[in-house]
Amino acid sequence: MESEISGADLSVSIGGLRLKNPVMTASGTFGYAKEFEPYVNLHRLGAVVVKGISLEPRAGNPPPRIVETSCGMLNAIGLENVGVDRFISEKMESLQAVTVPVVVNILGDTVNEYREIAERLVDVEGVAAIEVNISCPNVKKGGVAFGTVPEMAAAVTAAVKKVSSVPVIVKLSPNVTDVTNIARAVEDGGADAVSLINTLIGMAVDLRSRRPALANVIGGLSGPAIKPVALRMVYQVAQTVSIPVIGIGGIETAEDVLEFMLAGATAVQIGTANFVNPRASEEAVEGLARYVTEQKLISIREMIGALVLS
Amino acid sequence: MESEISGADLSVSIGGLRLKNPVMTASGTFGYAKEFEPYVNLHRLGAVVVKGISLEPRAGNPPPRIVETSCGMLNAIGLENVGVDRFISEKMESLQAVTVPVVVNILGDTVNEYREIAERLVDVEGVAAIEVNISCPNVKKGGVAFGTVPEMAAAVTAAVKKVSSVPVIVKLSPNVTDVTNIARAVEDGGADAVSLINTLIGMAVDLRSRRPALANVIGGLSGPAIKPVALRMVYQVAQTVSIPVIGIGGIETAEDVLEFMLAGATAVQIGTANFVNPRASEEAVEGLARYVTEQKLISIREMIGALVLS
Amino acid sequence: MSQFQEKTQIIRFEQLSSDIVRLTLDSPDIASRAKPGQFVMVKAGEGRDPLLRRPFSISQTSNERHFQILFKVVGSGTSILAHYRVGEYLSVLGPLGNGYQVDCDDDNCLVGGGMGIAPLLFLGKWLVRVCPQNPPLVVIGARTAAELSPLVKDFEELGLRVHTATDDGSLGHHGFVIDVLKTINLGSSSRMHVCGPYPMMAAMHLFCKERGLSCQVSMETHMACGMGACLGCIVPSRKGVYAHACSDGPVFDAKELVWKVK
Amino acid sequence: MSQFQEKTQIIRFEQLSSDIVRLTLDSPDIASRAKPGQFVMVKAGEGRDPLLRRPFSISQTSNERHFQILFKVVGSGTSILAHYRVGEYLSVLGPLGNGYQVDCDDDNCLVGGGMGIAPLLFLGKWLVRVCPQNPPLVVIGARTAAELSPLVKDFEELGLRVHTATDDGSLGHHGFVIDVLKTINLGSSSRMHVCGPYPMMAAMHLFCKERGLSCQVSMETHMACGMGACLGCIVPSRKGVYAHACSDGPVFDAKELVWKVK
Ligand SMILES: Cc1cc2nc3c(=O)[nH]c(=O)nc-3n(C[C@H](O)[C@H](O)[C@H](O)COP(=O)(O)OP(=O)(O)OC[C@H]3O[C@@H](n4cnc5c(N)ncnc54)[C@H](O)[C@@H]3O)c2cc1C
Ligand SMILES: Cc1cc2nc3c(=O)[nH]c(=O)nc-3n(C[C@H](O)[C@H](O)[C@H](O)COP(=O)(O)OP(=O)(O)OC[C@H]3O[C@@H](n4cnc5c(N)ncnc54)[C@H](O)[C@@H]3O)c2cc1C
Ligand SMILES: Cc1cc2nc3c(=O)[nH]c(=O)nc-3n(C[C@H](O)[C@H](O)[C@H](O)COP(=O)(O)O)c2cc1C
Ligand SMILES: Cc1cc2nc3c(=O)[nH]c(=O)nc-3n(C[C@H](O)[C@H](O)[C@H](O)COP(=O)(O)O)c2cc1C
Ligand code: FES
Ligand code: FES
Repeated sequence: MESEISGADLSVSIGGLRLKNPVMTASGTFGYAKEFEPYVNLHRLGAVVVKGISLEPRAGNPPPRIVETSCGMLNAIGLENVGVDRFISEKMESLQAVTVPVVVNILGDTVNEYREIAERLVDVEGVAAIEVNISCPNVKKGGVAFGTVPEMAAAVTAAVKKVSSVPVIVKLSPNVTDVTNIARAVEDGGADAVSLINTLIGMAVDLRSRRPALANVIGGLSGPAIKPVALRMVYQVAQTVSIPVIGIGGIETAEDVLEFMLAGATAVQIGTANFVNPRASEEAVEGLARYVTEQKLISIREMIGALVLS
Repeated sequence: MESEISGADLSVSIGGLRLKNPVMTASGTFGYAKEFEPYVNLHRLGAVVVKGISLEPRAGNPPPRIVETSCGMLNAIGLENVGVDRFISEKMESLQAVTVPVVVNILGDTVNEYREIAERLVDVEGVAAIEVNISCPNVKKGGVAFGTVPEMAAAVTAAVKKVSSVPVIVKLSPNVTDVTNIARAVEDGGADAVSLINTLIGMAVDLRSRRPALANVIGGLSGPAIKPVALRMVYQVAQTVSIPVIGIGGIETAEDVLEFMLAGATAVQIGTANFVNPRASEEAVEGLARYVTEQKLISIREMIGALVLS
Repeated sequence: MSQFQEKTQIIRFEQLSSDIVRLTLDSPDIASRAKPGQFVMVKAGEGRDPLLRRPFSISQTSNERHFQILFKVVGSGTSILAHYRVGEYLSVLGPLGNGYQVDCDDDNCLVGGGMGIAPLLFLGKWLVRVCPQNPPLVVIGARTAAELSPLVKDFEELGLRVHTATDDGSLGHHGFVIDVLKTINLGSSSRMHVCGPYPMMAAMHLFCKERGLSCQVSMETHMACGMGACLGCIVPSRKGVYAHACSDGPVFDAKELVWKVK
Repeated sequence: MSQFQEKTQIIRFEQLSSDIVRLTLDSPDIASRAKPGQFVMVKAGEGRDPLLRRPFSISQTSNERHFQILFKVVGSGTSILAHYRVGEYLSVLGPLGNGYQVDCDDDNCLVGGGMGIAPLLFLGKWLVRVCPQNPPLVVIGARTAAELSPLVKDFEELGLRVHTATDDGSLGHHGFVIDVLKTINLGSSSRMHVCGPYPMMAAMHLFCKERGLSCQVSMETHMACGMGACLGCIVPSRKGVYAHACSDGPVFDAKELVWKVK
């Protein structure tokens, strides 16, 4: 198997970052990678994105934090994380041992917080790129999410970009009327790439207790259920911006990856599927290699945006 | 069974329209009702909403128009319908024979078109209410959907309301950043009730042909997959407006209906589930009656907005 | 109206080839009312994935209480259906659609390809009973003998002569059914009852048009409801822009449709 | 690290009562490495509904190649699992979590309620083997005799004496396991290994705290991944705000947790 597929050219480039294949893991769904070492040959992945990091440690939301829905799940983890300083001192070492690019996902309450985190990550060995999660509420603007207002999204992007020495990927929220507006704004703000989608805002009710199923009442919907929305937004954004687009949302298999690439994605991230099948990411890489070989493609890059419209 | 549950008070009121129970069928998923006569005792339903009617007949989109997705489906019917005049002359008669309230769903390209359709429906016997689908593109405003801009949504509402003699329900699009803004605007525009959600915009790709799975490329996502998004929006809107809210999205069973009512819905509509189980609406009514009896409720209305927050 | 939503019990399970299965279901309501060319909508599994019912032609009825569906495993729904066992129940909606129009004075000719043969078995049985003086001509094709042989046997048991074609030549003519038809002397009152892949039906339409023969085709489309409610199942038509395969069809006079020739 | 994702074959299926099932799975990797208190994540069905794996305690191992899970049908996942048959395969992830801490010098005491008894069977077997001089005390309860009896038998086969309680009084004490414990003279070096519904574990925590006894509890939470990646499975903890049931637990020293008393 390995030898049969080794010839396939799966490499792609994301804003100057070369990935040996387009399969990344999505933030918050792959821990700090080492959790998956028993199951996955991490070196075979395109890149690993770690859980969102804030300036200060966050405890996250009270339980219950997750609930299953039809072909999906809601989470209200509440961005539990150790904070950027402990991330650097405690988590980076094991991440450095992984010889794939590590993308650090960051989040904040204010533009300054985003910038500050990005500053502390400068020159930290092993950080290949920064992914900016702009789905968080802007506490200075009454809690409106950064990712829902073009100006705010652009401002966060520009602030992070200014201090960063690595490519900056901006992760878009799908909870907007027109995602292309936001994509254009972050491109103008200097983003090297966009990734999308983050979770759709959803809710579940437990009829027996007549309470919300999540302590936080609302949460983020992910998994196969959201794939059609994700594909549509990736398609729209890929036609709008000229920076690379990273597709996210309900991706489980190599077939899913290829569908997102046809719609315009240069790379993808696998999220919820890691919980169901910890080997999903590696199996997707294997499937891509088989596809490139079987279809006699010169490179997987031929698939990017190659959707046939009649 | 019938006798055991006949005592349960399931009635609710939607802007002056009294329904004997909260279970309606969603536009575009129940034909003109007579298609379901072999399976359903139509008289037992709260109301029936018919397929969207435009001023002129529309042929709709080319095939393929539907594709299944995980726990959901995409449709791009393209609003195929016979137009308001033929609707009145050809379809109303059999609808009149159904002794449940008939809600006519209307759509247009311009504010004037909406008004014109509403005018033609004035005094048509058997029309119990009008549901205004504002998810359509406004051709005079570059194709931006009416339902995504508060002012446009309010204008359509006011125009229809002005000429109508029956309650006007405005059906909200979920493809917006803040659905409460739109809900507030249509309430101010005079809506007697809001219904939500219409479908989420989505897309599917057929890897084998490398083409979009729908001829129209994008379509509307419905079914259990979207239920968490629908519940969240119903909950948000019910806390925002004081007119009744009709919940729609992924509802299949009495349990689903009760969850939407807890979140604040006064009534609900069952859509895609009718395709899978044509008896879904009647079975939901039966389930509600059992619930009211078992839980010893005085009325199903006790459930509206009764979500317990800790 | 005579349509039913029923839990039907599986009373026979036949694996006709590696990927072709035939189920016999117990449903007096559906079996006693079904006409050849009609179909049923079947729910595969109890869950929400796959969500929608799947359409299958009624491929035979017997004793006024059993009917069969014959299908090939092509995706998630059919693969779940292929794992059911005798004694289990399937939720079925039907009989749906219009069915083939039959006249005993015509020279009826059944032309089927692949799984399109399914409804023709029912039609063949029906014609043998209703028009015993004028048994139909049968011309059927498939990819290989493995797929075709069990179906040939069924027609032969009805006492019908069967002409065959296979893509690989493993049974009958090596090629298309239409090639076989061209070698047969067809009377001008011949009526073709066709079901198969789109290109085959398009070719049959042209074939019949040239010869002035009557041609009925059964159209496959994506269906969500099967009963005229979703408007998903359209086919381009000469009467109006689109016809609905589930309620106006699935059987159409080929002349009424707009054919896309590749 | 020694965790595995495997397709394991079902080699035995036991219906212990109307809604309780025990599956014996063939997995040398998991069976040979599992410790009492650890769990596995099982995928019910092939489809996407239900989507996530379900956590189940490892309730026994044997021959270094078989292990068992014991579960009650409470929803869609368990109901699908209850329809599997011998010979079929289940995708399993494990062994996961930390397991019970055992010391042969302690007076080990197994306290279980309902399906919480599952991991205690494994622990009992382990203790009988590892600490043959000091067999554990077993106090278990359930709703009715029908649920409890098959499990009592399993402990008795290990040569252990079993104290029982049922909600309806159909077997043993009519009431809670904790009532039974109160009638037993427990030494100060007793170590409680508890698994059961939250209120029972909260009560056991108080019981042990008052008496200065060591108390280990196995916590049930909603889990998406079972391996420390999703951060969904938290329990309020005195060390830091939250602990993660799948990776820090599921077994905790009751003193380390924050208990919510109703
Ligand atoms: C009126 C009618 C009668 C039919 N009779 C038969 C028959 O007798 N025997 C038989 O083997 N097949 C028959 N088919 C085709 C059969 O419905 C599809 O093979 C089946 O739905 C595939 O389901 P799946 O879940 O296994 O495949 P999927 O995984 O869903 O998809 C596989 C393929 O099946 C097609 N398909 C999926 N869903 C539908 C749908 N709702 N309607 C139509 N096509 C769909 C898709 O285009 C896709 O290419 C008939 C179709 C129609 C419309
Ligand atoms: C570490 C651990 C060990 C367990 N061991 C056993 C055991 O040995 N035997 C046994 O019968 N049960 C055990 N459980 C509980 C078991 O996981 C649930 O009963 C099962 O997940 C229910 O699945 P379902 O699809 O049938 O129910 P659902 O229809 O999903 O829901 C029914 C109920 O189960 C709960 N539930 C659903 N999903 C999960 C999940 N992922 N994690 C936890 N709870 C969930 C829900 O709160 C709900 O109230 C254990 C749970 C944990 C966390
Ligand atoms: C449990 C969980 C935690 C997540 N945490 C983060 C996070 O910290 N930062 C972020 O940008 N996205 C986070 N996400 C969103 C995912 O990265 C991804 O965008 C989303 O889940 C959609 O992809 P999927 O359908 O493949 O899961 C999280 C998702 C889940 C399910
Ligand atoms: C095939 C189909 C056709 C629809 N047509 C209409 C329509 O004409 N007008 C409208 O307002 N909504 C239409 N809808 C949206 C539904 O009424 C409903 O809002 C949506 O499907 C969500 O509910 P569900 O998940 O229960 O299906 C249609 C939905 C489907 C699936
Ligand atoms: S399948 Fe729904 S209208 Fe034909
Ligand atoms: S279950 Fe995912 S972290 Fe514990």
